[in-house]
Amino acid sequence: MLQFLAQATPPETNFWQQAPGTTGLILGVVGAFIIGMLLFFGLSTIPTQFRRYIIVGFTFLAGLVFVLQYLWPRPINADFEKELPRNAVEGFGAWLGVAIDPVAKTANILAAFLLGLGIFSLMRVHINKIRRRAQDWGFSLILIVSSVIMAIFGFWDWNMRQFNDPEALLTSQENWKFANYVNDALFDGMYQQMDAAMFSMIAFFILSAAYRAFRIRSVEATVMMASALILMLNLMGALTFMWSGWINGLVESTGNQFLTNFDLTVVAGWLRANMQIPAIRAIEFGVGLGALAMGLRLWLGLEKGGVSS
Amino acid sequence: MSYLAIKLTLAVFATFGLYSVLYRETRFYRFFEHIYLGLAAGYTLVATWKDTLYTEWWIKMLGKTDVSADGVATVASNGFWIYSILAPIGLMGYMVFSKKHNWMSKIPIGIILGIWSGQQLEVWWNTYGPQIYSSALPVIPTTWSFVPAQPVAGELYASQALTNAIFIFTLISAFSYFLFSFELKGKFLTGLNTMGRWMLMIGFGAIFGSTVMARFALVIDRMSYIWNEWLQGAILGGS
Amino acid sequence: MNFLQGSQYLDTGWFGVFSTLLVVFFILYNIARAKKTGGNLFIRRIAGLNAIDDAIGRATEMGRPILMVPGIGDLDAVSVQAVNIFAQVTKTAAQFATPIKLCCARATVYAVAQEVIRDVYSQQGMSDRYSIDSVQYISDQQFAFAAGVSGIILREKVAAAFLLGAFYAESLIFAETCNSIGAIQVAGSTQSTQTPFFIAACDYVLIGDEFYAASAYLTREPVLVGSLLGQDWAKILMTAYVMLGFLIMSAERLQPLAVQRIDEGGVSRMEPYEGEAKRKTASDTMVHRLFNPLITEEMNTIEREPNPDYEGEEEAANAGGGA
Amino acid sequence: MTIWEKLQAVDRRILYLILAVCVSAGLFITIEIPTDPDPSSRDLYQAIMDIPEGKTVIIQSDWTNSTRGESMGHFENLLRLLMSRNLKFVFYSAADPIAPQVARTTLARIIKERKDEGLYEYQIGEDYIDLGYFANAEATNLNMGIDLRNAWSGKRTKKAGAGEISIWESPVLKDVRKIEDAGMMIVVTASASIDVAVQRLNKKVSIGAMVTGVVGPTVLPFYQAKQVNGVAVGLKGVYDLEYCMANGVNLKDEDGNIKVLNKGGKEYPKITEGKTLARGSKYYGTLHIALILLILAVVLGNVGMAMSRKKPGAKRS
Repeated sequence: MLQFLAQATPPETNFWQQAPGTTGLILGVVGAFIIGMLLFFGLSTIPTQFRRYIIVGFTFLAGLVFVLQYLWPRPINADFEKELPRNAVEGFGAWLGVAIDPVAKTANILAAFLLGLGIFSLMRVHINKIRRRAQDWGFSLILIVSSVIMAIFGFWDWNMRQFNDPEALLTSQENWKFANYVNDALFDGMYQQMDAAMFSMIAFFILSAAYRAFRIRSVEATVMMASALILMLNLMGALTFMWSGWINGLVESTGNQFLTNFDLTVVAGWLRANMQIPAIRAIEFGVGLGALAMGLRLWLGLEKGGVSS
Repeated sequence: MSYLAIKLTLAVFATFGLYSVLYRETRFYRFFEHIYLGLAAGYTLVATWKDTLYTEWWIKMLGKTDVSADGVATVASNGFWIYSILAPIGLMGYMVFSKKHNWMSKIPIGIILGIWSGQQLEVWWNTYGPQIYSSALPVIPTTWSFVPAQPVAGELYASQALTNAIFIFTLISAFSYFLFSFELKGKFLTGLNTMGRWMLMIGFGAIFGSTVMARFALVIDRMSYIWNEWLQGAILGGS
Repeated sequence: MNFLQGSQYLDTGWFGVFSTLLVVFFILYNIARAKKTGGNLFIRRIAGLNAIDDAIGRATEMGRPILMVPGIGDLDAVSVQAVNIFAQVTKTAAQFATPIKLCCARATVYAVAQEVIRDVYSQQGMSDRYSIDSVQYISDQQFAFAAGVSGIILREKVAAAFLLGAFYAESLIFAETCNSIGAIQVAGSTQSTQTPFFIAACDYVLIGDEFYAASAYLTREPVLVGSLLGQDWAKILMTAYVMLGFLIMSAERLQPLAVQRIDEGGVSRMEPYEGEAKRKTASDTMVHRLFNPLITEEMNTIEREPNPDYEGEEEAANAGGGA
Repeated sequence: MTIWEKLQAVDRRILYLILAVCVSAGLFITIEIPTDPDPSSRDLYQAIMDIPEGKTVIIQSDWTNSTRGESMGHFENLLRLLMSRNLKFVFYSAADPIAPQVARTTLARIIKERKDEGLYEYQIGEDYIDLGYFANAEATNLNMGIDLRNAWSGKRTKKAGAGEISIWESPVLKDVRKIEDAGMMIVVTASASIDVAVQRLNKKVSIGAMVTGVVGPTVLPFYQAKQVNGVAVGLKGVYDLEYCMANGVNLKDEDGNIKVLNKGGKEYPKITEGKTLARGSKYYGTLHIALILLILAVVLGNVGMAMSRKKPGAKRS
């Protein structure tokens, strides 16, 4: 049992971990797939009143591993690769330590499988537009064509690099073939740059939003504007430098050390450390509890609406 | 024109295409928007296969054999065959479009949410425990002077104590704003709540102020890309 | 308990586990209590949520669609919560036959949303008003998603926008684009760094965990209301920790240093201090020990049998076995 | 409409145009700007300078082209700093599959830059290792804390003259068994991946952060709670670090002035080989222009509001 989900370092194998290409492994893969399909069809016959329990059961089991991992006593600084556990408690703790990884990755793998659902939805919307010759159907066509081209050249490029390039020649541009050029032009030349363009557009929006919102209308708007202005002034290194030169001059001429506290960097740092940090912390405390409570409700199947209705 | 110049030119056109929405939503923008969405969809497919499904699932399931330059094959990792059960479970998600069996899509969803939920217990204290501790600041000064140039370890100076007190006040007053199920009555509590909102606003202003830099950095970099890398480097540079 | 000897709650010490379990108890206990009483508890006014009906009303008058975006986070509590709130919005919108658009950035969230929205329409007995395209997947990629949603906002001229969930940098793109066509916005991000942008550009903003309180506020379901009360208890607990912490810390820092904490090479010990008289520093206090448990030398060295299967460097194994 | 009312309602597109023109113009003016580095950036410089000789540094590089403006400057500075100290490093990404490629391109550029300056050329497998991308930051960082060898098991690296070898045989990682053996872990990120690293690893290894201005505020609580030993935030952080590299900390220049002061702290040398003032210096001046424009816009809006309110019977908006 304890070998389940655990790593067997090759050439060693165990029941759960078989060497690549062996009959044992292929039987396992096919067998597990068939079991999965049986589960699939078996579940589709389940009567309505039991469905909820099945969903809640799956959710609970998936979360249980992590809860146990946190609550199970684990010895400090033990290295169970080199040492044997002294007793069953340690043994189980050691198993949890290695089992956590494959279970955690399951979430990613399942989410990746579900991606097709999204792509299907996207394609459906646009293919329908083209079929109905709806307004702007030409743009839908552009979308579909560009996604297909990107996918083809993306896979082509990946395939060349992954399987047909043992010496990694393709890392330098001199050895590129047609597919690599197209992939690079589409991905690095277009896609990534459009990403950066869209992101940088926020700078324009920040200007118009600040212009509109930062007016002295209420106490709240005013204090927000004031603290934003102080922080923005502090971003200007040239200004902070001149300011601190002036403050230092004052300190020298008056001999009052307290004045150094009015250095712009000091004021901005103080504002951040004693206003921004605790304010964020207060929000995060609340949000953290919200997430914990929601997590508990989801894990135990207590959420009525949404997922486990 | 070199390949680099072509690539940069494409990039600059795409940038202008998206920027045009700042003026108005036109067919020019729509054209680039749909290319962008298409490329993103195609790329997501490729990336999901090569970065998640292939490396985290396919290779883990079937194992990996390395062949060295002189043709000796060694097993790099074993095949973990049980992972193949994930394919049918993933398939259940697609039942969302079925009128009769749509409930089955909740099984993979439930597993993903279960895994997320299970981690929250540990995450909670690991994140907030140290933050609670670092909020437990001393407020009673040990000496009534300002912080000297060479502070003595263990001494708490008056100005630092005052700052600590302000920190704690900000934290608690802002936190009191998030009490939902208690009716705050009386001058002190409602006052605390109002102060809490003001403190939050000061904090938000500070976040706004410090984020501005990040946003401007991006637009500066984009302009540098257009003028320095494309115009100066690729077009006028004559490469 | 001999078999537990030397076994420790690793990083956190007992205090962390105790506090976590206490909070879990608060939440579960209050849920149980609220289930009994029916959840008739006070919840303070949340302005952003009262605006939902106005926003839907406006969209209905103008005959334009309502936009809902659950952020770009992966499928987790935030996305589920956002979809739960949107279910409430959709319920009202369905009654007025106002068209909705729910744009998702994750296929997993899309699956949940599709399921929930269809349920809402069928529970209202208005399955004919439901269109499978009301819920759309746009893109997994953050800014492609932003570009796509901006396009939808501008082309469909949405009258009301609900931006609730995990928003990151794209928050301002949505908010300003909506503002430019005069759409009414109700927004909230669990990312505290994005809240200021929503405040600057949107009409109504949910701050912090007002977002989590929303479904309890809107539905008054006993489980949610109970959980909210439990969270409030936990907030009081955290406030108490901070208050006690700073009081005890203040008192302790006045005391002279007698026993000093020394952290070296991953282990710590308390050692009598016999130098020049000085006061305790933060790390010598009891409060510090509570949050940063002492991991002593003996906890750290436990003799175990070497693993016969271990095939690492032999030297290391030998050295370990000989020690 | 009076002029004051107009000032309150300038068309957003005019603002956008002014910003684009000003920023473009700013890029063609280069001046060196004196500054006061933030304590958090200075602490990061000090922490990196304090890494013992011969220790390996772990870099988690979680940025892509979309935050090039800030993160590329951070990453370039980090590489120049580590290379000038001859420290070996591994890098990987746990946030974005594209991130390793961007890091690789930048690294290749810095190696070439140093080669052109006649400095030591870093070699893959010998001085650094490229681990690529790990899906699921949560699990990756958790496993790195529990068992580094297991978390990175099966990873191989190219090495000149030796073909592909296991990463554990390379000089970079041969003395690293668990994460505690690393000199420091530095997360260059544009996302919340730093939160995960801190939650999972801060008790085991000294963590430094180089983050964008947006992520900055969320990291500062970690810095204040000493869970992170130094943070360079945004473009100012890029320039701060360049400034520290060029001037040292508490170090007197020829005129006896200390440009970067850390009251009561140790003296840290400046970097004498390779570039110090680079991308950060170029962008920082332009930032000043953009900020002045923003502040001006806010001030004009308020002046307009105040003046039109004074007029009796003026409409309020």
